[in-house]
Amino acid sequence: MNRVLVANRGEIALRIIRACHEQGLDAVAVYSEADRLAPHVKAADAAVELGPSPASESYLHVERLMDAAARTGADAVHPGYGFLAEQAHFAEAVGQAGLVFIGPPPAAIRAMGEKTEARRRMAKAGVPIVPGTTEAADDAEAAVAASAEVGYPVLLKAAAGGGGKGMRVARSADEVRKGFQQAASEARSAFGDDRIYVERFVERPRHVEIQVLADRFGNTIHLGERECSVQRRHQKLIEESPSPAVDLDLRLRMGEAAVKAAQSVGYLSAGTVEFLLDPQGRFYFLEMNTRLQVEHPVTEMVYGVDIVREQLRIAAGEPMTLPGRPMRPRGHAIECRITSEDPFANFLPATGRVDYLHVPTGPGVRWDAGIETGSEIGLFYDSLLGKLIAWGENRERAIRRMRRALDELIIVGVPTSQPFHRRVMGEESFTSGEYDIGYLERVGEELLEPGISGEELQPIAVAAALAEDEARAARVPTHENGSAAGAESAWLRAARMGGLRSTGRGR
Amino acid sequence: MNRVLVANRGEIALRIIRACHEQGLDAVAVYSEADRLAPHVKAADAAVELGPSPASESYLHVERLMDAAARTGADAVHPGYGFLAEQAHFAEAVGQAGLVFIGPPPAAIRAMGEKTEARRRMAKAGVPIVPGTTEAADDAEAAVAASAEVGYPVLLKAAAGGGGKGMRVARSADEVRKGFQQAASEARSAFGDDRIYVERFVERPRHVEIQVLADRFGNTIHLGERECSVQRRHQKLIEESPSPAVDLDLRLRMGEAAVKAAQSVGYLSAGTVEFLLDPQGRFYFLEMNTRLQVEHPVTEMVYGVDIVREQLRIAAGEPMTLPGRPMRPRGHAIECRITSEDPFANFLPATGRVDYLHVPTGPGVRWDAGIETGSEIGLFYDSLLGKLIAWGENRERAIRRMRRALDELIIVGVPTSQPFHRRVMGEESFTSGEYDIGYLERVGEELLEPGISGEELQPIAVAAALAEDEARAARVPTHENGSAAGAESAWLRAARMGGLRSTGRGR
Amino acid sequence: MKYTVTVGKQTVEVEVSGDSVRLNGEPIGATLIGIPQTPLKQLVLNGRARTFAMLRSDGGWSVQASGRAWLVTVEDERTRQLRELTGQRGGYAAGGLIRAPMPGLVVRVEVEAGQRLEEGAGVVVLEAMKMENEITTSGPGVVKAIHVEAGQAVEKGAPLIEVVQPEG
Amino acid sequence: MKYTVTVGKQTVEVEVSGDSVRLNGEPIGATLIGIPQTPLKQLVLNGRARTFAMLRSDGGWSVQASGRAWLVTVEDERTRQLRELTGQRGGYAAGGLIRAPMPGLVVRVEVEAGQRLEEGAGVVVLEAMKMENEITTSGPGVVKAIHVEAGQAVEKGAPLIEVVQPEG
Repeated sequence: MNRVLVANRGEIALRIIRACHEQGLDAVAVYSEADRLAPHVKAADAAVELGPSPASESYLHVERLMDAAARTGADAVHPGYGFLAEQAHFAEAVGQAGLVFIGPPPAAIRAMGEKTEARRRMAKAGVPIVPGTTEAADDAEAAVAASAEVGYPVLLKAAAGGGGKGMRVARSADEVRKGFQQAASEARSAFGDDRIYVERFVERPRHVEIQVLADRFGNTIHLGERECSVQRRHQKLIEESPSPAVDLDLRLRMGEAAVKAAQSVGYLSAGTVEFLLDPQGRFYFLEMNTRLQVEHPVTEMVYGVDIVREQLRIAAGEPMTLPGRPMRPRGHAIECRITSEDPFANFLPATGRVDYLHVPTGPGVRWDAGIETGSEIGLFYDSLLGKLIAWGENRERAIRRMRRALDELIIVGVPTSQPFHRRVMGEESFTSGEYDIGYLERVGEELLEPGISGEELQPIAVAAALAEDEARAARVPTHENGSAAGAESAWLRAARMGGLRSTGRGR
Repeated sequence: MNRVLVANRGEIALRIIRACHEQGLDAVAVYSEADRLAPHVKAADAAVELGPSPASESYLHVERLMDAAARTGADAVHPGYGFLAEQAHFAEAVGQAGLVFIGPPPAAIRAMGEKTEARRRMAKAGVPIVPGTTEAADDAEAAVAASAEVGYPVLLKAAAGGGGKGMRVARSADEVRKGFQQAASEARSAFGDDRIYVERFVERPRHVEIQVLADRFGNTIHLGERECSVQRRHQKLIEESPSPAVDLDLRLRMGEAAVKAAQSVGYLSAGTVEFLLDPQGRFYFLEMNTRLQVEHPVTEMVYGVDIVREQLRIAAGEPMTLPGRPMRPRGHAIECRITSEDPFANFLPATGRVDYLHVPTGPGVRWDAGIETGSEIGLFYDSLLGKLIAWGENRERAIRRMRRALDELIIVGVPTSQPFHRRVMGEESFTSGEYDIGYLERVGEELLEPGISGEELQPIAVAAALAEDEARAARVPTHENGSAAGAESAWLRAARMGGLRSTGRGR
Repeated sequence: MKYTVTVGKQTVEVEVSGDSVRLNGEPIGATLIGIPQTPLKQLVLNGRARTFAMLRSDGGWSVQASGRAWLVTVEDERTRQLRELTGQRGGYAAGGLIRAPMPGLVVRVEVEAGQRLEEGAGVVVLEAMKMENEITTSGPGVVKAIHVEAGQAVEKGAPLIEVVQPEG
Repeated sequence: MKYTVTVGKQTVEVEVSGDSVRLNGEPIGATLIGIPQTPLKQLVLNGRARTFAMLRSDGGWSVQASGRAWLVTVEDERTRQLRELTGQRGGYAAGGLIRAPMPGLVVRVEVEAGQRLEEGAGVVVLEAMKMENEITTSGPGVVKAIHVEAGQAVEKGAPLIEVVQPEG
């Protein structure tokens, strides 16, 4: 294995290219028209343009990817996350072309990808699962019947789903009927598969997941848990490791269950077993993500491990470098996902150009991002701009460090979730660790109070007055920066979103 | 202790301000006229302008510093490194004003600051020292006589010195005479004290130093060693932890000696005991730096400790949070000092403005810097722009990571030592770990071959031709960036330095 | 010059003459310096430095602080008096027109012309970045006009549905 | 257009016509795109992307790669022929004049007018950033003129000492 094609974009493509270089491997980037100037393209040893910007014509286009690999002499393919990462047929295509797929075997992807089948298997393997149907519901009325049997509240879930797409909670038959249509429609457009199944909705659970790694030498290990309960519409926003709700004993039990789950499907490479953890400390298998996870850095920071490089070693047929015995986490790490969404306008996706970027640095701070000054933010792909990760000797120190890192971050040109994260880091139920999956629903509104605070008002007003005064005195445009005209439009749109908020808001 | 005045500038001021914020303390910045827009000013909760740019009228001006502390209600002072950090009279002035000095007691500073006195004390305390004079030499001839007694080669050292200033190696009586004048003159201008003493020069030694921490509860511990043998004129350029030459047994013995040294002067807070380590594994006390060290981050990364926060705790009268038993380093960390010096012009100091800065990010990379886009680089202070630190699971991985981090770093507007570091990271005696204090002297010339390589030539030539062609087609200036005219001058000066090199070069 | 500065619903008076600055009549120490090669300016206000990204816009400034951009209007007395006379204001007409808050694809129109709506009723489902977003009303009303249909791609700010006050 | 491109002592020919580019006669794939709001440009050369900081200067470009700035001259055939006729070249007169390689304070002048010097002899000690730097000759010579004295502050490029060929 000498040359790895990275079949992805954004921060994760850059993450994998860096790991290749650190492992002494060449990296081949692929890119769509929209990504010509993207950081992952600049970082790679070779770069191939796949096609137009829509993912279906670029990052999801198996044939073009395989062609790019052949043309550049790549002998392995890393799928990253999203796009084709959990498509067994892609893993197969890679294998059939004689290349190494850096991930689990297609059979393991398939076994875990079909959610009802996965739950059946896990139940058989002795991994605890949430009660629910083992077959997809034929239609809304079948879902209503199943819900009555499983017991309300229920969760409607796409069979092919993941990442929160095609999921709805329902507390009554009516809600099941409405949610079923929405979930099915989303599932159809996202996965081309609208099968929906029903399971018991666990109240006030935490989302806690276990990182596993398995090599070809029979070693399957876990690297403890990640707490991912700060979510919005099942999309994770903040993750941390360790979880404030998991002690050593629970970590070992959950870790064992996760290892069992992985072994039961013949797993290889890195994967994540997601659990719901209830307030009584009971945990239920949710699903297994058969790929690298967005939030893998928090685990890396507390365990001192490079998960992507372990993936590369495992794919090359080498044993992993980690000991078989359970490792001990050191300190605490938190990740905030910085997305191009405006938290004060219901997290609506925004577009623009990054006209200036100031990255937080210093001790214990990690920034994994797919943007730089000059990057265009469009709507073709997901809204993740970058991940800000802070490590500290303990949770309190990690939170304080994240605060100052968020205070240092400057992204000019597109609204982002940055101010949301800054507020969470000062919010009492988060800082105390007493939160669950309903966190955002309970505190979101108060947290995202859109008005300006008295403390902020005066400096901002004084700055504007001084700038105006200077501009009038000079009678010339005051921006230092030559092409500010272009910048202005994108940025003003953001500043003006308040106007739009008064007429319509998303839900 | 609620509000800390940071009596310093540049990266270390920012480092300390960040630690204050992470510790829940307010931070007060001070700045000279030249530093009005410096990052440490922006980061602080309050900022006081001290005076004009020369250090004597700002960062070295005790009265103005004490006044700034009084005006802002600071109750503690952190001196950083350099400037007043090792001036006992400053520590005393802080104490007399009723404020906490975040560092060792004045008596400890004094005991270690006078180098001959320190060696006498260490010999008495049972810490191994290099043979040499115990009194300063009256004049050049006295130094010649002393040298004959100690045995050539000898090292001439300023009594008040540190950081390589006022130091000369001499291999003959003639060299002693010449070096004595230079060393005395440098010492006089740097420290106002031209006393010079003579000691045996240990051949092919490594510079290995031990980090110590001591609190008011009788705990004095060490955090292993740092290898600092890549030096130029006694200025450290690259540091790493652990040292490739130190095994567990040697680490414990050196650590014990360092703890003994610290205890013998009643040490408190963070300090560093520097040793020469010879090829046979014998080590000799060199000096103790009674302050935070530039290279402290490599220790922080392998021990998972925040040394500055421990200093804050100790100063506040709290016990440190570290265990008494020797801690075990995890992985390997390397630091490259990025200075405004042109390695291809004999490391001559350069000036300019940072017109663009792209910071390396991603896993295991730390950037502690005092510059940002827009920063002016002058000649008033030392040439350290920032420190790039890479951590890896082992030394090989740390080196590979440092390579890719150096490849990512872009500083436009002033020549820096970046390309020097990039070459060292690929140089065989460094990568094998087989190097000592003579490293740069031996490999420097070959390493810094100034011509362009065939590999680099073609892309650069093609880029220039395409840019020229586009510029001619457009018949307008091609830079995207409005105020490039100002940028041009500073930057072209750098590109043109080759012209000056042919007429004169520093030594 | 004396300026009336407005951020959202809040207003302060800032008077600038030479180096002396007054905030709501009180003298303050304040300087503003642009940072070269960036859209940033550093404000030092009463001995504390802060960094804002600032861009000029019609009648004011867009000021970004801690990741959030505020539209700040700065008016001198003459402009303010003029505006008060003509009754114009820099705000953004809300009216009964519901616009697309982001670019996207119309998945469903959930209302018909003439339909009576409660506050918060869903009117259009818009898909963006693979997520469905339901656009809702901000008050009760009656659907007057529908400007889009399912399958149509819309720009941000495009009119979707017009709602009028219910009669009674 | 055909360009002669010179970096240091090395020269290559680059021919650009529309989208087609030749390097020393061989066709290559090459595109250059500026990155907005930065002095950077991205070159894609034969399927590999590289980032350079580029600024135009008289008769060429300053191209910074991996932390090092190169002065690159780009000449078309007409300019090159003209230069060859007149014998001018973009280089920097070395002559016998030793200039200050950085701004600093003259600590000592170590030579006298008329003094004979070996190659590498120290002539002036300059202090900058608290470090003493000895300026040395790049060849043997005789001191013709001294332009500075101890205690004097000098700018970068200021003439320090003039050295001429030794006679014999």
